[in-house]
Amino acid sequence: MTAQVKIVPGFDAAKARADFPILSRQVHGKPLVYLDSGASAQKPRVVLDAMNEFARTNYANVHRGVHYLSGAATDAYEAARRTVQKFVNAAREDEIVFTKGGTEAINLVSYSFLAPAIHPGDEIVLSVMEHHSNIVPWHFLRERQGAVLRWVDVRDDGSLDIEALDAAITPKTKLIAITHMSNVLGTVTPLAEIVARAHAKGVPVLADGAQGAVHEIVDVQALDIDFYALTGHKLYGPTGIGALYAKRKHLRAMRPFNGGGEMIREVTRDIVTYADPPARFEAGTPPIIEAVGLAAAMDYLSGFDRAAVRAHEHDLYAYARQAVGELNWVRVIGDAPGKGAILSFEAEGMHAHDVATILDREGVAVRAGHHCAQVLMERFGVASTTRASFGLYNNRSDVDTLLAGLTKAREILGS
Amino acid sequence: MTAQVKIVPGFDAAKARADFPILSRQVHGKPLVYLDSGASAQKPRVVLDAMNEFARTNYANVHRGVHYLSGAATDAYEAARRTVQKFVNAAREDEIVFTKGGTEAINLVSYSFLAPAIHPGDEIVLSVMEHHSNIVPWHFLRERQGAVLRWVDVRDDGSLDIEALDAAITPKTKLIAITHMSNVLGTVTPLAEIVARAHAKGVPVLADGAQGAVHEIVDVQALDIDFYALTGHKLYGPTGIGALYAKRKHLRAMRPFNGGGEMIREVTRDIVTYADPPARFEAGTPPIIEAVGLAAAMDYLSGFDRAAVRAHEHDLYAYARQAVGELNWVRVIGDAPGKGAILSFEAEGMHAHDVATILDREGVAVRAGHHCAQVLMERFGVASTTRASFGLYNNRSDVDTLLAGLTKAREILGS
Amino acid sequence: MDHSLRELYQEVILDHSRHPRHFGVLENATHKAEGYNPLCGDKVHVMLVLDKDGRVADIRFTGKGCAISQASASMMTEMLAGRTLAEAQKLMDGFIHLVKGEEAPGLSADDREHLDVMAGLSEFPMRVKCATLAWHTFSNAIEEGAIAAAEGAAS
Amino acid sequence: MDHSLRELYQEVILDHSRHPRHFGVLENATHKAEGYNPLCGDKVHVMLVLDKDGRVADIRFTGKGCAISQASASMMTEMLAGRTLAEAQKLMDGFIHLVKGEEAPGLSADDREHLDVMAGLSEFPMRVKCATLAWHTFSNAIEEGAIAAAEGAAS
Ligand SMILES: Cc1ncc(COP(=O)(O)O)c(C=O)c1O
Ligand SMILES: Cc1ncc(COP(=O)(O)O)c(C=O)c1O
Repeated sequence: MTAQVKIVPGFDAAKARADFPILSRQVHGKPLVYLDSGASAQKPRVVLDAMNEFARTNYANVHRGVHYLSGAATDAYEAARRTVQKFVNAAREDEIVFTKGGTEAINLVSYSFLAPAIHPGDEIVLSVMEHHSNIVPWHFLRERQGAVLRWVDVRDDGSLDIEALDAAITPKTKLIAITHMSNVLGTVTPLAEIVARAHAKGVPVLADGAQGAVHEIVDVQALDIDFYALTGHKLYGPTGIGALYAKRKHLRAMRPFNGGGEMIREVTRDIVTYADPPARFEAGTPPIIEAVGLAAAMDYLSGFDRAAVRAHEHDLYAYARQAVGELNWVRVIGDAPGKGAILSFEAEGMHAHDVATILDREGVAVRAGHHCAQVLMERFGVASTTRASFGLYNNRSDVDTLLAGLTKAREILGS
Repeated sequence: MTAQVKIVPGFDAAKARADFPILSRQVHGKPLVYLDSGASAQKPRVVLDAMNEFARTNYANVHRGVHYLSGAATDAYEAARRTVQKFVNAAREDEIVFTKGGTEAINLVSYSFLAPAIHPGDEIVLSVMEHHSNIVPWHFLRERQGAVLRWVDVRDDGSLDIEALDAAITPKTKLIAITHMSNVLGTVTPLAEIVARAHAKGVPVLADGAQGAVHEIVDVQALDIDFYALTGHKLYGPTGIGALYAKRKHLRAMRPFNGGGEMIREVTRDIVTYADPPARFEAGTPPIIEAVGLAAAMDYLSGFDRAAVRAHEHDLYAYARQAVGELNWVRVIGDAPGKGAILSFEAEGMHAHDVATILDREGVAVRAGHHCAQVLMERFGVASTTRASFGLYNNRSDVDTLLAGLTKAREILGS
Repeated sequence: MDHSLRELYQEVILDHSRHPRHFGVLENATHKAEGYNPLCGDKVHVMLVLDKDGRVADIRFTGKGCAISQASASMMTEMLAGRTLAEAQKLMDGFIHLVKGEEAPGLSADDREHLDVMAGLSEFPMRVKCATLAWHTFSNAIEEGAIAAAEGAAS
Repeated sequence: MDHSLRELYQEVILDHSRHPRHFGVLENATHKAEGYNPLCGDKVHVMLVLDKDGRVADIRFTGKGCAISQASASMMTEMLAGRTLAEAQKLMDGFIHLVKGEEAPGLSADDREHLDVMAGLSEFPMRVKCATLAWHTFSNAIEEGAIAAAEGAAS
């Protein structure tokens, strides 16, 4: 996990695809066409092997012993932290807190940063395209402490209305919590501009990078962002791990979230004092093997020319978007300029679940539903959509199979 | 993970040892002698293989799609929940909540069950032998809401003073939080009796089963216990996963902990309603691959005659205890009747860290420090101890190496 | 073409889903409930009139959902009308067994024939919840959905 | 017998740890700090008098810890006494390099010879923190541990 990453220019998608064992399997007798990476990405062999190898040779608990394996495991765990640091270009490794996932990373900010500062009437600015994981933690502060949620709309093409966002900031605004990339629309938000406008008014910004960290190159220093949450399982890494980047000044001022081993300085019957960040926020035995896996995933991804990966994914999206655009019975939701490779749509007279079931029989895995974004569904007046989301391993043949499946759905479900 | 478990009577320790790949490695040129299972246990091949196999063939996000892999992953995840249910003999599968570990399981009870009910002056009863993970969450309630911690002492042999516990319960007691097995002393607490006495006074009981679930057979229905927390990584399972058993009536009344996807019923701009348990407490993508690994670990452990495993571990402990007892420069801490296989001691004139370093050079992994139990250290007037903790894979030769190492430490560090 | 898909989306099912029977609001309902599938966002409202003899005198539903859930709700209302609660319960048990691909000994030959179009669901375990949503909602309406007599008609 | 262990636990180290120099409380300290290693529970207090010229006029420590941390604290106090802060900083940098097994170009030949008994630590990365605890505490005492003039003596 400390390997020097060498970047190969361009992107050989066929070669990358071969790195993913699951992609050679069949489903219902058809080759698997996995277009559900937005829900969770598949794992390359190097990630699974890194975890397996670590567990078989160097495993022990971390930060707890003076014996050899304890040292080896601690080194691997802390090296993984530096890998995350580099991945988001944080200034310091102690600005990276490991969490169980993207959701917990956001909850950590809610419980430890914002909750102690919220008074009734204080405001939190959100966009309507947030994932529930970047909504519900703020609803908690509304329910429990009287915070007010201020919603920023998206335009009809799914792009963020930055002027509306600016206008939503008031002297009572305590935080802007916004996605880096929408898991439904694919919209990529202009984080640098959002941060600039927010900071001009003294408001900190949290970005939900669950999708963004996978498809965009993140530079938290260039963005000057306060908090950036990401998750392993969408990043071709394991489940059970994510990370929060937070500015050191915030982390140092934040109170603990979970209490337990490792996050304390001293515990007596009467008092407890807390360790410095990041330990303060990593109570209990952390996801050690998963941290090793996440680092392997980030190394894997960083080993590619990421602009070329993005171009590849975007090519697939554009190819699919074009073809679907020619079907007059399909309504695409989300056409923001510069968006990521996620295609959400409604098909006339066909419910997303039925479409997905028919596609599944063709081996095509897509998602159907509200995608944990009910506020956005309401905004577009739909109960659910069908979503095809692309990963680096997809190819044009995957898109062709998807399109053939859609035609078949139309045949079966009629018009 | 749904395999029918067949139990073989007796316990073939040598055969079991061969299941653990790491145990054949060397450390500093010496065969590894792993006596740190109390901090974290090593993983058998079946656990690593189950996770690997699942990730390579059936992985997808759970509860989110109608496609084949999503169904396969959801089935595996829910089957894992039933494996945990069976492992602790819960009445219903929805009484099992997956968490990131033992620490989070306890924090979940603190945040979701107790915090909303605490008024200044309300009391929480703890024993002095608790792990920080079963202390700090309650200190939070003291710091933030004015709860009072009532400490129950242990006797000089490390056994729990049940009369003192009984006496500590007052009309203001809101919870008894107690370990099932001490990670330092090895003391096993009489949970059934504790629960009976607590319930007689209307007080619920939480057991910290991080150690207990590994070495004792847990039957939450027979115990009639309210909450039982356990963790995967000590149970020969993966990191990043644990579980909370809680009575259904408690879970149904508890408010959510983390907010995010999967734990909601409906989210709008203005309101949020929550899913039923256990989903309500599993915000975001859960540790899916880890749940599969935990189930494999439980199946592995349940495949043994567990009384025979316990007897094997206890034999090793007794053998070591006897030998160490003959050294007049060693003071053992923790001699409670019926205790588990954990040996903690102080060696005259030698600091635990120095002892552990010397043992490490002999290939022996032990832990030195306060073991996340500073309150207990204070009780016994020590800053740290050396701890050898036994797992099912240890043998008498491990103990012999430990003893030889101790003699060597005495030689090097003098008296 | 995939046989099991054709089984699932038979003409009868599609017809029910496109032209649901008993669709609409029942003004004089004695019982009602809302069913919700949080995973897909589908919703169904079931309203019914339970008469003095404990018979489903009238029943309607509204809601949005996939073909399976709409067809299932439509067929349910058709079949439940006129039954006693005990008969309804038996029908529901049978239906749930059937869509899971299990034996359904409690079903009458007539009911079985009627429900046979739903048997294809057993090949689609991910969709069973869609099919049972309306039935569970009916059950909730009976158990917890009584409407205060002032509002309701009979009972 | 393991050579690196013998290197680590040399007679000089054991002697310092059993009979620490400058052990005890300094009543007229101008600066003090507490160091704590949360992983093992070891604690060290460092107290010192900084004179008008910015020299460490006197220095003592108390605390409990392993042989390495005690010996390191003892040797540190011996070596720091009489130095200016700049000299102290240089010594500390050199020491930290040395125990990590890195080049320590800033050390004088004399200091290097003195500290050489600690060089064996580079084989024991898990124990480096034990050796540096006292030094970091000294550094904290200088940076944040000034005692109000009323209490202190000089400065
Ligand atoms: C007794 C006890 N309780 C709680 C814990 C914490 O569990 P986890 O490491 O899963 O957070 C541990 C282990 O560290 C323990 O030994
Ligand atoms: C935009 C967005 N935010 C947050 C999350 C939640 O992250 P996790 O699944 O790691 O809890 C997801 C994925 O589910 C997501 O797509």
